[in-house]
Amino acid sequence: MKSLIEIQNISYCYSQNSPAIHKINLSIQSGEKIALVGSNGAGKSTLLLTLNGMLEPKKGHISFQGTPISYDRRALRIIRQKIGFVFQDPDVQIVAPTVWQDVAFGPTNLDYPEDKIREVVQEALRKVGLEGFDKRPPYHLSGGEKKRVAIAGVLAMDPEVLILDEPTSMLDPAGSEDIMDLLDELNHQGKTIIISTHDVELAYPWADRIILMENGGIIASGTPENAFSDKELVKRARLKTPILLELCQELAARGIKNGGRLPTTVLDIIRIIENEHHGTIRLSENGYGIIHVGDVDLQSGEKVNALVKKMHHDTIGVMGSRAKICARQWGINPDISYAVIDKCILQAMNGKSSLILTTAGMVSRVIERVTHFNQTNNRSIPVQKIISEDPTG
Amino acid sequence: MKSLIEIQNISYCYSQNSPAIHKINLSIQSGEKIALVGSNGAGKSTLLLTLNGMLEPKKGHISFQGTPISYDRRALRIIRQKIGFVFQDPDVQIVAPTVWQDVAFGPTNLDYPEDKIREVVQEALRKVGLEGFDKRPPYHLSGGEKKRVAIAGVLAMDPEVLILDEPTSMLDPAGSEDIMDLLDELNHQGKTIIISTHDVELAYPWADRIILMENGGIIASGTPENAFSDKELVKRARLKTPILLELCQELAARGIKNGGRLPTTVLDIIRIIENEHHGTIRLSENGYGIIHVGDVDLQSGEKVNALVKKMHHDTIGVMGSRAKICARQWGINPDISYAVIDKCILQAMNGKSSLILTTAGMVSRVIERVTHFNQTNNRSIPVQKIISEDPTG
Amino acid sequence: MFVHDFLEEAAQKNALLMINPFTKLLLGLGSIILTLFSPNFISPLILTISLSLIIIYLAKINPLFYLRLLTIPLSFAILSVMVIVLISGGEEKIWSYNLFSILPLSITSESIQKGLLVFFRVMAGMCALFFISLTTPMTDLFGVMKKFKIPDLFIDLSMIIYRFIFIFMGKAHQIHHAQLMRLGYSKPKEALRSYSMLFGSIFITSWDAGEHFINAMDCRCYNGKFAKYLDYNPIEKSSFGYVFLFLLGITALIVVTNSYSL
Amino acid sequence: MHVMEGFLPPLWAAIWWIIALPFIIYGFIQLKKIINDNRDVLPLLGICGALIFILSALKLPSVTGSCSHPTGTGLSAIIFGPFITAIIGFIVLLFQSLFLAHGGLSTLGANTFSMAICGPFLGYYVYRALKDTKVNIYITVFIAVALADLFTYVITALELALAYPAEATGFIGSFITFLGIFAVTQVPLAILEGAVLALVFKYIVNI
Repeated sequence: MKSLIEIQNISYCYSQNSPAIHKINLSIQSGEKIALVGSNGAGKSTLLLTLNGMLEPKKGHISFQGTPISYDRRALRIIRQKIGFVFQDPDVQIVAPTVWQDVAFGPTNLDYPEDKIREVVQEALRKVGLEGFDKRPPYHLSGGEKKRVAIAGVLAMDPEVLILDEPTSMLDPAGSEDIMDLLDELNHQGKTIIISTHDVELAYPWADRIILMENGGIIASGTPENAFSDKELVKRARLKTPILLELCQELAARGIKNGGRLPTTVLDIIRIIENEHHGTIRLSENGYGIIHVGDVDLQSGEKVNALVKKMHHDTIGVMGSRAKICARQWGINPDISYAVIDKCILQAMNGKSSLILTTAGMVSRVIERVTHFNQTNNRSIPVQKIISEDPTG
Repeated sequence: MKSLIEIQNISYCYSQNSPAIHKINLSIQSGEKIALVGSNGAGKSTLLLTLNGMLEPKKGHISFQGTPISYDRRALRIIRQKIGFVFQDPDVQIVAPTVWQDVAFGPTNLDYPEDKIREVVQEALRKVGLEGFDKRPPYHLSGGEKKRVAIAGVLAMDPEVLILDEPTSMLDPAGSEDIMDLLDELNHQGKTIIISTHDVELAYPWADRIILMENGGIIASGTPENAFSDKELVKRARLKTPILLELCQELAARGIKNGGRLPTTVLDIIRIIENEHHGTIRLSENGYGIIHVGDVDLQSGEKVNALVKKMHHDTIGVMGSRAKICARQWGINPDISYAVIDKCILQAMNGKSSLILTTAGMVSRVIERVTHFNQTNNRSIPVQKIISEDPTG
Repeated sequence: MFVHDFLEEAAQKNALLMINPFTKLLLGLGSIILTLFSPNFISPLILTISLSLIIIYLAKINPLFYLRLLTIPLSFAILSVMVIVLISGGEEKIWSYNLFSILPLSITSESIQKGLLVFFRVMAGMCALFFISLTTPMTDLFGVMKKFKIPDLFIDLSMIIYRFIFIFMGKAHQIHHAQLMRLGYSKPKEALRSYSMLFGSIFITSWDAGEHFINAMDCRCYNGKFAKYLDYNPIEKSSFGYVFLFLLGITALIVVTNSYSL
Repeated sequence: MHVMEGFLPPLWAAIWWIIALPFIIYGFIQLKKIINDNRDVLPLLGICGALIFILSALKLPSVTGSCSHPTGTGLSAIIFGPFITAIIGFIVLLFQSLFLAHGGLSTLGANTFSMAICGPFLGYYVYRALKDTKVNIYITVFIAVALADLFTYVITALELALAYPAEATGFIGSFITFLGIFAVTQVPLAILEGAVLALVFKYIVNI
């Protein structure tokens, strides 16, 4: 596969003395979800800033879609349109007096005609779940909303790659999950996503690939399981081992095998322990609970509410920002809004039924994930799509 | 016990429309380690700002050491000296152009004589581990160092209570641990510590008491285990259940008992699982590893290095900021610097020996903790103090 | 343009940081005064060279960085000196022209002499200024101000401005970057809009910051006082002696070359 | 437009210092009064000073590119009055000479007089005069700021001309020459700064 961004041996230094990043090699594929993980000062932000030509490396080459980045104005315009960058502090990114004006900043600079600007701004605000916020002044928004405005401002330029520096710093757990969910959705829609973070618990379950950075260099690159399982490297990067991985390592030290794959969720740990017990853990007497999945764009509030009433679901989960908005509008109070699929599987294994509300693409993902779980674990948890509303009423 | 701070039925609102906090009752004892936990906008910061008289509640009463707070200048000065406040963003708190001048800001305004200022500043910088930083300008410091300067600036006024608003936001894991360690040390020295945070993983193992806040009110107050184990409350507060607690709940749902106390560390989970296995988990053949504890103030670098060489410790842990500095000076590279005691116990149970370096008061705490663990779990992990250096040479 | 270009940044790391600030100020201010009273370009030229050598070799300032600094005064100096050369006049005319028949321009040996003097006075003066700003951080100068009995209020205000400059500069830098990434400043009209958004945004955030700042100061019992830091290394006899000798040497040079002309 | 270190002969450097000092001192006395009434103003003034510094440290695109920076003092004069601006401007100019090598120490008096005293005074009175007329507030800000900027540059040219009068045409000839040469950068800059600050004003009012 040809890589989307190819970095060869780049170095950059701010002052004369010490390089901020040093001899970095990296190749990023289209559609990846990458997390750069490292402590403050490890060089994460510097590396990200070189990706869209904001900083020109002193040595080495960067190419995007096979062409080396050149640093003249014209070329930079194209690169910056294709690689969107969201800053850590939304306050530095949001400069216009209203949300609409701010999101329109990029498209205006791209010389879009007026009605196209309207359209892309509308669409970007819809994607981040901020419809109707057009006229609000950004100074009165919450931290999470500001972050969304910042993301919308970049989405409005329709980039192929989205870079986010510490996307969840300053956000509370609910706000962080919303943002990470949004990033998942965007990735699902085909955007390549690169984030930097020092939060290992966040990066570990989210990323396809973890790049550990320390002192201006990359010290590991691989699946989350591999990157974090080398204790020496994690220590060198001044990070913590993710709790679940640490637990798994402690279990392994006590002779409990983890069965190949390392755990990324509570579900995985439970599986390891259940495995060890060979069925000493009791199963629910009523067998497995059922998992229903509904596409919010194909349903109406009444239909879903009627279903909820009829089925007595023990758990209602929502995935994605649009689904959350619909649920709120329909007066449905979801029980879970993060790690939804895994939690519903856990529930199902305890004989409890659940309903997952989400948007088109994600429905098939839920079904895939449950089917995959059933196959690898020799289970038979039922998963069922809610049938689209009959158009004739 | 008479409470240090007594809050009765206070409310405060910034604008006419909605109160930021509403009918809060709370009583804080001397020497407590309290974490206010809630999502952004739950009213944590507002509540904290009323504690030292920065905000005057519209209704209700606050008393400190039995006397109601009065809001004239003179009384406020006394309250603010006794209740130190560390803001979330150290950039707004650090006012002076050098570290020394900034830490001396409080004492100068308290009209201390010049040599007393020198002394308290020196002492405060020593406590936070920033000796020798006197002349540095704040913009040259890392985020963690700035936070320390902010804390030192408050410590220099010798407060009885230390309030910290989101002490670890923006800090990386190593930086966060350093700060939380420092807060532990200060608490050990008798200071009452109150923090606000939305990081449940941080608050859960650290606090003596958790106060859950939501929408301007307190919805729960109790031990971390109790406050977080009510799923409904945690959901209402828009928070996550701490991973270990969630795991424990899942285990419990599968019939694995947790033996009374809920787990706060990986060690606790391991214990629960081991318990379930009734000894099916194999113990190390060489029996328990030994835990050595050394007081860095009573040791010399050579002595410790000689010991490390002789004993072949599998793990070296340091606790506290002074111990970290000493270890660095002595060229010792510690393996662990957080949750040190628990990790060493885990090591010991695997037959591996360890060395813990720390300062005076904490030595006895290590021994207590291990002894307590031995008693409650019917183990016999040996813990041994390194004998102080012979003064005659 | 931003923090990394500040001379202050280099000063915090220069090799002469530990030398007493009075000694350094004596050299810098002394050179400025001697430059001003030089009758011809010779001593300013010598000062330009020797101060540059001191900055590069003793203070260990990166030579490339220093050379880039020298270009800052250059354009102003060249433009202004050209005017002086053309209008000053004199006896020995080398070239003359009457612009628009009202503005007589001429180049004379006297005017060249004068132009050279002004040019090197600017260069030497700037080198002396560079010496002060590259070796003596502002934080030390606050202490010196206190010693010279400059009113506390003035020093306090200066210290607050100093502190805020670095906070806002960081912010301004990031906002500017963020705007560039969304293709701001790409056309003159857009640039105007981008600039006003940048300034407006800094203005709003700084007003906000001001409020927090006052709160934070109140939390530490602010009573109108700032701590003054007065500890730096004592004046060393040797370094003070060298500075004294250097200035004495330049004075002698001025006296000796007093009557020299091109 | 800053006069560089070493450019003014000692006599003129001293004269401008002597002229600027009374303004600075009177500004300082006013400052002290304000602070005694309300000590919370000090940080606000600090912020204002830092803003002026940053405004003038950002390079606006200009024809010749060098040493063309907006002065930023116009806005401060409108908000705090001209005397307070004199003292803040003085500190900012000191920092500019030390941090950015714009200006100098011996020429600090001259620079203070042109940038922190003359410009702000004119801007302030223009603003006061137009404020209560029917002129649109943004246009008022634009005119006040642009005129303050232009006046600063005229005074600077005056300072240069007084120090280096022309042989044939005397002070006037030299003044016109300096005025003409620096007009290339300073006139567009004044208009630009006026426009930007008027927009900033609009921006702030909108929030």
